[in-house]
Parts: sequence; structure tokens; C-alpha cells
Amino acid sequence: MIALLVAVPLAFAFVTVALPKLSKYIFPLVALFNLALLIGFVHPSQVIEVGKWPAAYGIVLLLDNVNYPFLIMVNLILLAVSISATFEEKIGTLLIVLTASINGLLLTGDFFNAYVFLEIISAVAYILSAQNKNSYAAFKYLIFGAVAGTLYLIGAVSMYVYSGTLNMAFSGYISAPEYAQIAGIFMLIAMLVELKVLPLGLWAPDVYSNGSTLTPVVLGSAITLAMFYFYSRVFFNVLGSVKPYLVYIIAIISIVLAQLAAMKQKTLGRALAYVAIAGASTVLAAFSAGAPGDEKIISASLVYLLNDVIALFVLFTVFGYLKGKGFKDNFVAGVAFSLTSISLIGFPLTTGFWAKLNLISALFEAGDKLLPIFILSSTILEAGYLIKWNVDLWYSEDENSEEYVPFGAQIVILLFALALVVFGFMPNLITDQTDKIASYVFDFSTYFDTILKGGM
Amino acid sequence: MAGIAGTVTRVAGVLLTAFFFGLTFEGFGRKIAARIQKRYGPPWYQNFIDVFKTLTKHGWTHGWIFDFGVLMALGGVIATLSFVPLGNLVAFPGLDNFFVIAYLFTVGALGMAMGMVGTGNPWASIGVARALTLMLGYEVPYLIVITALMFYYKTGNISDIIVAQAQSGGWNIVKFPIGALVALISLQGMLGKEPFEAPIAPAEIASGPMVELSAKYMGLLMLMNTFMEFVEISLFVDFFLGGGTYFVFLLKYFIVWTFAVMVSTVLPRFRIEQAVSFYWTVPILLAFLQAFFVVNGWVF
Amino acid sequence: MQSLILYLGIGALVGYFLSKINKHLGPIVLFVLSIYALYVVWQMPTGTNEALFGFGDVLRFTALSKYLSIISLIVFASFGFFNIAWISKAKRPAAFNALSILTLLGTLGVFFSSHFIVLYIFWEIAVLASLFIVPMGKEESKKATVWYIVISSIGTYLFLYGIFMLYSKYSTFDIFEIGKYIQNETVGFKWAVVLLLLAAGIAKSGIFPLHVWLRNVHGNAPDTFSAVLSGQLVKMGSYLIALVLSVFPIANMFAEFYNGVNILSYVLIWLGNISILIGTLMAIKQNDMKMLIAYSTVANGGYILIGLATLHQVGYAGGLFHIINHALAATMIFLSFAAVVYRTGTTKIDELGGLIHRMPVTFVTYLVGIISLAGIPPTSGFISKWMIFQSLVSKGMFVTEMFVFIGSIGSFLYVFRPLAGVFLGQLKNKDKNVKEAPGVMQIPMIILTALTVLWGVFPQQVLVWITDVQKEFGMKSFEFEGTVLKTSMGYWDTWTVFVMFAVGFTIAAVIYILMPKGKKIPLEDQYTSGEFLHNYDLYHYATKFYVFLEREYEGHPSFEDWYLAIVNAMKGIGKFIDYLARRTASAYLFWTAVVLALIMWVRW
Amino acid sequence: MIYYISFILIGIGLYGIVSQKNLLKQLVALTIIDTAVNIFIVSLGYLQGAEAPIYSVITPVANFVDPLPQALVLTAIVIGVGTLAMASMLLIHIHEKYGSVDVDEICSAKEVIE
Repeated sequence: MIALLVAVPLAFAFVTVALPKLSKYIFPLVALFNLALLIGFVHPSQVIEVGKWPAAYGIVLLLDNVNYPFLIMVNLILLAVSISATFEEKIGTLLIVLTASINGLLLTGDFFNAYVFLEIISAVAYILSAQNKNSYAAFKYLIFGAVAGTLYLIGAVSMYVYSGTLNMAFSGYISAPEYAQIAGIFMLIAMLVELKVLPLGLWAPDVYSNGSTLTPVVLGSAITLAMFYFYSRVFFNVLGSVKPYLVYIIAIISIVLAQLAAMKQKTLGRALAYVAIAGASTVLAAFSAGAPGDEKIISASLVYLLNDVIALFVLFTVFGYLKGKGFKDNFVAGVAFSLTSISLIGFPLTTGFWAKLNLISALFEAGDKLLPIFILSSTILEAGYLIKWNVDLWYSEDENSEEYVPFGAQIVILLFALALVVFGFMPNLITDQTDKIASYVFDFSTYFDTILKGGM
Repeated sequence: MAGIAGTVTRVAGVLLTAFFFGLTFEGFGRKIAARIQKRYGPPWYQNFIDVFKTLTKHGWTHGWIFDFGVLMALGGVIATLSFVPLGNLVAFPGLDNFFVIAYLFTVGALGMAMGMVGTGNPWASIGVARALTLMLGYEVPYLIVITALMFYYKTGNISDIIVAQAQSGGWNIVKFPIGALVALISLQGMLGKEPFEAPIAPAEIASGPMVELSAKYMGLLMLMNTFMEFVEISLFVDFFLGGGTYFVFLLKYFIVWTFAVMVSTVLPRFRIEQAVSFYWTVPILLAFLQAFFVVNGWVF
Repeated sequence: MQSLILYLGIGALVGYFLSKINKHLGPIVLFVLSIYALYVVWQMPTGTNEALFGFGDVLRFTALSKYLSIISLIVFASFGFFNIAWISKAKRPAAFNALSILTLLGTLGVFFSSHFIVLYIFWEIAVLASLFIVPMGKEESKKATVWYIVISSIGTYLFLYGIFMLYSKYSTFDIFEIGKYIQNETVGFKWAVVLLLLAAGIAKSGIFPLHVWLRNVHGNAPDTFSAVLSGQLVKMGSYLIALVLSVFPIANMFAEFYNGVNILSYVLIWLGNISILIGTLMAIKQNDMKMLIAYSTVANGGYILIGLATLHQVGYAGGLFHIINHALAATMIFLSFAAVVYRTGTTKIDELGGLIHRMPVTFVTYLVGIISLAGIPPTSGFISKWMIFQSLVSKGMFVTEMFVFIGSIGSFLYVFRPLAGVFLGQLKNKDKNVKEAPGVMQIPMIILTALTVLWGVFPQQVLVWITDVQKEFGMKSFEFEGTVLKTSMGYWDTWTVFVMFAVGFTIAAVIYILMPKGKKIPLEDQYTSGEFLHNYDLYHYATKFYVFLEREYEGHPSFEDWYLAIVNAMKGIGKFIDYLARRTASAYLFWTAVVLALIMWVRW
Repeated sequence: MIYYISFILIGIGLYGIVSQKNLLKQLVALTIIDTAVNIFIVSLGYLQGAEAPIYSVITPVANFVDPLPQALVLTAIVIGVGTLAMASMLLIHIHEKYGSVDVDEICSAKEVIE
């Protein structure tokens, strides 16, 4: 059943190649179908052995308690994208392919299969980046992404060499930690690139700020979410849980640099791009702080990630449509923008507040007093420039142009913004879920058993 | 009722003393100044003549704030004066806290400043601005010295300090010579006499605050000025010269007044910023020196 | 307390929608709510605990809460009433009203909380609500907003860090609970925690080194809202300082340094000293009347801090008393400025003049406000200054005294500047037709004026509140009997002083009435050194009022510039990052290789 | 031995990308890396003296090289080609927009356009 999550979008992608005009309508349907399938028909844990090859030999697709919520979230975001974004017909096909490949990346239990999905995602991302005649930025991203991809491939193949299998669970089980570490380093670099952690995320500002409306939204929300899932899968579940100090430090440096760069920006798009970098870096830093099996930190950082992703979705959508014009005639967009930026900063009674509060609290409990300092001080900067942008946009004097936010997008961003506020008032709705994910993230034996023994 | 009657009598005594002796000593002061300058000078009662004459003339007013300011000035100073101990003549025993007097004093100053600026003449504004600036100069060292005294005697009441001087048998001018020097320098500024005469400076800014005054307004403010001088010098006498009985007090008062007049006669005028920077260097350092001595118990 | 907070929350919504119908309705909602809350708070017994929407005992009504709530509600009630007329000048009236009510909710919540996180939440609500009102002001108010949020965030996040340091030790967020344990910690921990907790209060009440936002924010915010900012929100910081200093046994936690003053208090007192100096000297320089009073808020924040930090029977009471005085005075002053701006449209002192002849009520409000601010009897402002002076003198803190006296005498200087420039002097030609502020605006101004004088003459009510606070925290409480205020260094009687002032005034008045009447002459009838003047607008001394004094500290360092320089340096790093990001893929790849090599070398 | 070749090739490719200012040359360097990685993978599966992994009359005993890397390489090559094609497309667009594929010239052209 879960194979349909990949197969159906892929099939429809081919349909839309033939009938490009339909893509606009098929894409939301596909996303809706995925959601319906996920919520109504499939439940963790399920395993599919592709081509009936048994687990350690063939490709395995797995739905468990970790990727199930991620899948729902990603498909929800893609559905939102399908409603809120306006795109060309060809891009519709691409987005359907993206749906398939993200679902595939989330489901797969195989290193090489993951590589293929990663490359497809990247390819889509390159094309999305090249929107709006932004080819140069896209080319830079491409060079960078391609090198990262080859590094990932080296890592995946190394795992194969050490363990004799590409199955994540089994190779993680079988390979000695020091080998796994070397393979992990290669994969890590690839992921740092995709997670746009500075200095490896230097491609992001150009791509995010100059592309079409769609580019930063898709890259910043759906793909980031998928990458973080993959990171947690590979590094918490498969390659064992050590606190990677270097990643921690790099992520912290990245937070600082990104915030400083965001502060300096004179255009909103670029500032938001750096905000996205800082957000991703913060989550990564928290992930590495929580790597030695600290479920509280992981849970809190997942809330943080969710808040970040939704907030950036809204912010980038508003930016994409209004191009930095004021909110005078776009009241709804303005409200959504302000609410999400408040949540992103982490003012009380928004999701961001609980994200930061829980994260800091969990870090303190774990005895980590360094990261809270950076989180809090970066929040100061973030508060400064985000409020500045808000004020500038609300009180901008410029005569309004024809830029407006379409109705569908207005609904979507308003719903997302309100969701952040509602979760702010009822944080349990979301923390319960993340607690659950966090409790499974480190549970390698269950994962191993599920995959090897067929789950059912 | 007897208490109230006594209080009223004492207040009346204080006010009348200030009125009579204040004006008289001012007359003496003019005479002394004239003699130093080799002039004959007016008679000693000249100031009485001035006050009464101005009070009875028809003058000009610039609106209600001008009138109100003048009244507030005189009223404030009268209120202040009634709390000042004149030697052993204390109108309100126990209520002569120094800070109360020092701040009540500013009511009168504020009233005058407000009324004079209310005339709409910029010379008055300049004069007031200078007066306030000068105040920032002389008040700080003065207050530090006085608070050092208060710290030493563990009381903020002036008459208590007078009593303590009598008991220990030494005037504070002997015990706190540096402080007395600072207070004397500040006193010159308070009195607005040379070398700290910039706020009035008749030849420069047309008598500053007084530029638009006429007739009874002038008279009321002359009274106010007399009372202010009386408060200032009385405080010095009480704090440093041991107060004393009524007549001894007046004698000491006269000596201090004469000294101030003599100093003012022979000195030229500081520019206002010179005055302030002077106060902010020498007297304030001396004041701190005195405070340092007091804190360490080095008192003669 | 819980219901009060709930009502205010609903009130914010109601206020918003009512303002959409008619913008004058919103302030009425605020006014009614504040009066109702004032009634409730006045009645409520202290020491009660309450749950907040089902979360444990997180609210606690202490005597300190009561005192500050009453102050805040007085400020808000007058603000609300004033706004009924003023709101027609607001840029976004509906949002303005709703956010003002939310600000009130936030501050009251802060005063009621006994749980650090709840306190923090309410704190941020107050900050956020006020934050979005600020940019409705002048053009520069947008920049001011950024100053506001950044400095405020610095304070609150330091505070938050401190909370978590405590939480990781004691696993509780209850303020009073923590106060019991903290005494036995290591010295470093105590210093860190107390300073971190105080940071929020220091930032909020505009104490050096986090004072820089006040000029921008109070100076540029919407005119009436400056009254709330300076009269009320700043007091939230003072509240936090008072709370931390009294709940934690500071005197036992830190070693004695000088004459019974512990070392932490001494540090705080020095911060207060510097604030007073900066606030006073900078206020003297300002040409914008709102900015001038904003700097005076810095100086008065210093007074409050010094008073509280002495932790002395008299000084602490003086600090608390100064909170109410400055709240009332700042509100009066800013409201009178709002009335002036309402009629004339400018805040520059040298563009105004002679308004007393057109706006006498506004003038009187301002006059009494500054008399109280400068600490001149018979207003309440003097009482608190007197108390602070007495306690400093009794401890022999001469250096602090110097700053305090500079602040006190300096305040005569700076408050006189708007008095002379705006209200006195020559009436400008363009303002010849200005009318007095509307009656609705006059009423709160008159009430505040009356209150200031009333509490100056009969301070018992305020002193009861203050001594309740002192008793609650187990300090020796300030002694007074009727209108007689007592300290170890003597006493004074507010009533006698007032009577003597009345007597003096009567004597002067009698002389005045007995003597021949003066003839009223127009303002243009002036001594002009013999010149013939065409334009009396120019015959008004308001520009560079204290130029001779300003010249003495012309080249002073500016903390605002320093902070901006730091920001610029940070932006420089950001620029470098941005430069890297604009480079070719080669550069990225180079960095990849570097990171890869690094990771290979360190292995994680 | 062959590992070293592939690593040397990767090094050359990285150097090429870092040092070259012509975007097309960077792309060439990228394909060099791609190829090098492919060689690396194939070389992993190679066993000295083993035979092609096909059951037949000639090889009745399964003395095979590892077949999986070869399969992987096929996929990787396809992906590499896709990337190459896309990069070429982007290069054409870049050339259309800026009239050059040289980094410096693009930068100066960018300033003109913006």
C-alpha cells in the first residue's frame, strides 16, 4: 500500500507530461490522495519489500512511527503549495515528481535508493531555482549539489563495502562504528549542503531570494523537512548516536553568521533566506546536542523545526507575491506575515515560543548551557530585523502596485499562521506528537526488527 | 492654642527680622561697597526707601503668569524663611530639616524664573538659564559639604547641629575648615554676587530676569531677594558659625554679609561657563576631601 | 486576578471591534476597564494565591503587586480618558486601542505573577503590544521600534537565561520558593543569576547601559502613548528590580561593601548614578520636548534604582515612592505635551512659545508635573527625593550623593527648558489661533494634578502601601505619623510645610492686592535694547537654551553611537558572508573542501 | 591502485571547479568528479581473477565480481548525465542573459543589469 505514495505521483507525472494542461489540477489531487492514503488507509508500521527481494538484499520501503508524521507534514505542505502557488504547466509535472521523490526519500530503507531520490529532489530543486531567469544561482547550486551528491554516493558505497549491503538497518547493524563514521562523514557533508548550513549553504541566499514565488517555499519547507528526517534517520538510527561536536560547532557558527548576514540585508527575500539558514542551523545544532539519545531535546527541536518550516512557508509566500511591497492593500497577508514572524521570533503564546522554551529547557536539563546562549542571542537579532521588516511593510508609504496575494494563497497562509497561534495556546497538540517521534527516533532495535522481519 | 500662638509669634519674629535686618544690612552693604570704591554711597535706609517706593507705583504686568510667578516667588521664600533657625530663634522646632529648606527654597526661585520668563523677554530667559546653570555649579559642592556635616552629626536638623556645636564648644568652621571654605565659595554663588554675577549682569543682559520688572513687581522681588539672601547667609551662620543667641546670630550674620560684599566689590565677573567649570573643579574636589575626612573621622 | 486578566483579554477584542465602529469607543473601553480593575485591585486583600486558567498557583497578589497595579491603573485610566478625544489623531485607532488594552493586560499580569515563566509571558505580551503601537508615531518611530525590541529582548533573554539557570538547580519557577534557597549557592552563581534576572528590569526601566532606547522610543511614539511608556511600562522594570531585590535575601547573599551597603547594591547604585548623569546631561541638550522627558525618565529610573538598591528602611521606601511620583509626573507631562502637539503639531521646543496664553490648563498640568519631577515641595515628588537623600546621607555615600544632586538640580534645568520654550515667552504667529485642549483631555490632566498635590500634602495613603510592601518582605518599614515623616536623621511635616507655603503666598498676595494695580500690556511691548522688531517670533529664547553649559560636555561619548558601531561591525561580518554567497560555486566548493578536511581531521 | 586513480581524478575535478573561472570548464571538472566516483564504485566490486557475473556454460562456478556496484554505476551514470544536461541548459540560459559564461564577465554584466 505505501508504495502507492511513490507510485501514484510518479504515474501521474507521466500523465501530465502528455497532458501538461492538467498538471495544475492533478498536483493538488495527488497531494490530497497521498494525505488521504496516509491518514485513512495506512498506519505504521508497514514494510514493503520491493520486487519481493527479502530485506537485506532488496530495496525496502518502510512506514514507521518516525516517518509517518513527517510524511503527513510534507504532503500537507505540498498540498498547501499546490493551492497557494501559481506556476507554469511544466512546473506542475515537476512538482508531482518532487512529491514522489520526497515520499520515496522518507519511505526508503536503502542507501542507494535514497541517493536516487535525493538526486531527483535536487534536480527538481535546480529547475525550481532556475525560475525567474535565476540561472546563475541555479548553476552554482547545481555544481555544489552535484559535488555533494557524489560525496553522498561515496559514503553510501563505503557502507556497502563495509557491510555488504545497502540496507540501512542491516548495514548499520553490521558495520563497525569507525567505518560507519567515515561513511557518515561523506553523507554528512552532502546533508550539510542540502540543509544549507553555512559555510556549505552559501548557495541558498541567491537561490531563495531571486527565484520565483515557488522556489523558496518548496526548498525551504518541504525539502528541508525531508532532509531533516533523513538526517535523523541516518545519524540517530543507523549510524549510532554520538554527539558530533564538530557538527554542533559548525551549526552554531552557522547560526551566528546567518543571523549577522540577515541583519545586514536590505532586501526582504535575502533576509528571509538567511533566516531559513539560521533556522535550519539551529535545528541541526539542537539535533547534534540531542544526538546521544536525549529525547526531550529532539522533541523540542522537532517543534522548532515545524514552527520554522511553517513560518518560512508563510513568509516566503507573502514575499514571493508582494515582492517586498507594503501590506496596505493586503491585510490578510500582512496579518499572516506578522503572526508568523512573531512565532518565528518566539514571542509568547505562539508555537515558536514553546519551541524555544522547550528547547532551552531541555538543553539546560542536559547540561548544555552553550547553545541556549546562541539561541537567545540570535533571537535578539532576529527580533530586531524581523520586527523592522514588519514595521516597514505595515507602515510603508509606497503607492500600491498591482502585486497582490491570490485568494487561495491567502487562505493557506492565514490557516498556517492561525495554526501557529493555536498550537501556541495548546502546545500539547504538537508536543505530544513530537514526543512520540522522539521516542522512536533512537529506537534502533525496533527499526531493525521492523525492517528485517517484515513489520506486519 | 498657645502652641499655635507661639508659632505665629515666632514666624512673625523671623519674618520681621529678615525684613528689617535684611534690608538694613543690604543698606550697610551698599555703603561699604561705595566706600571701597571711594564713593560716598547711599544712606543705610536706602533699601527701605526703594522697596516702599516701588511698591506704591503703578506698573505693567505681562499676564497672569507674571503676577502668579511673583507671588509664588515671594510666598515660597517666606515659607522657606519661616523654617530657617535664626540662632536660637526657631519657628518650627524639629522641622528644620536641611533638605526641606533647600528644596522649599527652589519654589521661590522657580516662581521668579517662571514669572520673569513669562514676560516674553528673551533677556529674562537668558538670565534664568544662566541662573539655573550657575545653580548646577554651586549647589553640588555645597550640598556635599552640608551632607558631610549631617553625616557627622547623624542628624539632618539644623538646630541640632547648632546645639551640637555649642556642646562640643567648637564651631564647625574650625572642625571642618575645608568644608567651610567650600560653603563660603558656594555662598557667593548663591548670593549672585561677583565673581558669580553672570545671571544678572546688568551691563551685559540688561539685568537678566529683572528686565521687564516695574513698580510693585520690582518691590516684591526686591523683598524676595532680601529674604533669599537672609536664608542663605543664615544657613551658613547656623552650620559653620554655631548660630548663637538672637543678637549674636545677627552679629555673625553681619560679618558674613560684609565679607561677601567686600569680596564681590573687588572681584570681576566670571563668564557663566567659567563659573560652572570652576565649581566643578576646585570646590567639588575640596568638598570630597572634606567628606573623605569626615568618613574617616578626621575632624578637629 | 484571573478574571481580571480574562476581562482585559476580552476587552482588547471588544475594544478593537468597537473602534472599528467608532474610534472614540475604544478608549472608553480602556477607561472603564481600568477603573473597574482599579476598584478590584483596591479591594483585593494581599497575599492571595490564584491559579491561571487551570495552571497551578502561578498568580500571587502581593503588596508590591497592589502598589504597582494601582499606579499602572491610574496611568492607564487617565491615558484612556485622554484618548477619547485624542484618538482622532491616531494612525490606526482600532489597533491602537486594542493594543493599549493588551499592554495593560500584560503589565497587570506581570505584577500578579509569582511564576517566572508566566511572568515572562505576560512581560512579552506587554512588550509586544506596546511595540506595535510605537511605530504609529512619528516618521523615525519605525527605527525606534527596532531599538525598543532589541534592547528589550536583550533584557528579557538574559532574564530567561537566568530563570533556566535557577530552574536547572531547583526545578521550580516559583519566585518566592527560589528566594528561600538561593542564599547558600556559590558566589559566582549568585552573581550571575541575580544580574541576569535584573537585566530585564534594567533594560525596561532604562538604566545604563541599556538606556539608549528611551530617547528614540519615548520621543517618537504616539504622543499619548509616550505617557504610558514613560509613566507605566518603565515601571514594570522597576517592579522587577524591586521584586528581585526584595524576594531574594540580597543583604545576606552578598558581602558588605560600604557602610552597610552590600556589593551588589553598590554595583546597582553605580548603574543608577551613571543613568542619572547621562539622563540629566542629555536631557539638558534636547530640543525635542518628548525626547527631553525621555532622558529625564532615564535619570529618574536611576533614582528609583538607587532608592531600591540601598535596601534601607528609608531609601527603599523612597525608591518605591519615587515610582508613583515619576509615573504621575511623566504621565502629566506627556499628556500635556500630547495636548500641545494635538493643537500645534510639533514637538520641537524652538518651534513653539507662549502657549500659556492659549492653553492655561495644559500649562498648569505641565507645571505641576515638572514641580513634582524636579522634587519641589509641596508636590509628592519631593517626598521621595527627600527619603532617598536622607538614606544616602545616613549611609555617607557622598559620591552617589553627588550624582543624585546633579540629577536633582539638573532636573530644574531641563524641565525649565520646555516650560520657557513652549509655554512661556513669545507666542508664535502661527499659534495665535490655537485653542485650549478639549475638555475631555483637560479632565485627566486636572485629576492627575490634584492627585500629585494631594499626595504631596497628605502622603499617608501611599506610605501605607509602601510600608505594607516593606512589612511583607520582612524589612523595617518606614515610619510616619499622619503627615509627619520620620527618619533617623530628623523628620518633617508635609502639612506644616504646605500651610507655611500657603501663608507665605497669602502674605505676598496681600501685599500684592494692597498695592496699586499693574496695567496689562501685550507681549510685544518689550524692552528690546532700543531696536525695532518686525517679527516677535524671533524674540524668543528657546534654541540652544543652555548652550554655555552644553559646550562644557560637547564631545561626550554617545552610547547610541557606540551601539550602532557594534551593530555596524556585526553587519560588516554579515556583509562578508553575503559577499561569499554572491561568489561563484568555486568559492562554495572551496569551503566544502575545508569543512570536509576539518571533519576528516577531527572525526565528528 | 585504481582507487588512487579515482581519488586523484576527484582531486583534479575539485581543483578544476575551484580554480576555473569559466563555468563550462567548471562543468567539465564536475563530470570528471562524476566519472571518478563511478570508477571508484566499479573498482570496489572488482575482484582479481573473477569473472563477469553471468551464469553460463563457461562459468559454471560462481567466481564472480560483485555485480551490484556495476548496477549502481549504471544508475549513477544516468543521474550524472541528467545533471550534465541540466547544467548545460542553465549555462545556455546564463549565456543568454549575461552574454558570457566567464565568472568575472558575469559579475560585471550583473552590475549592469541590476
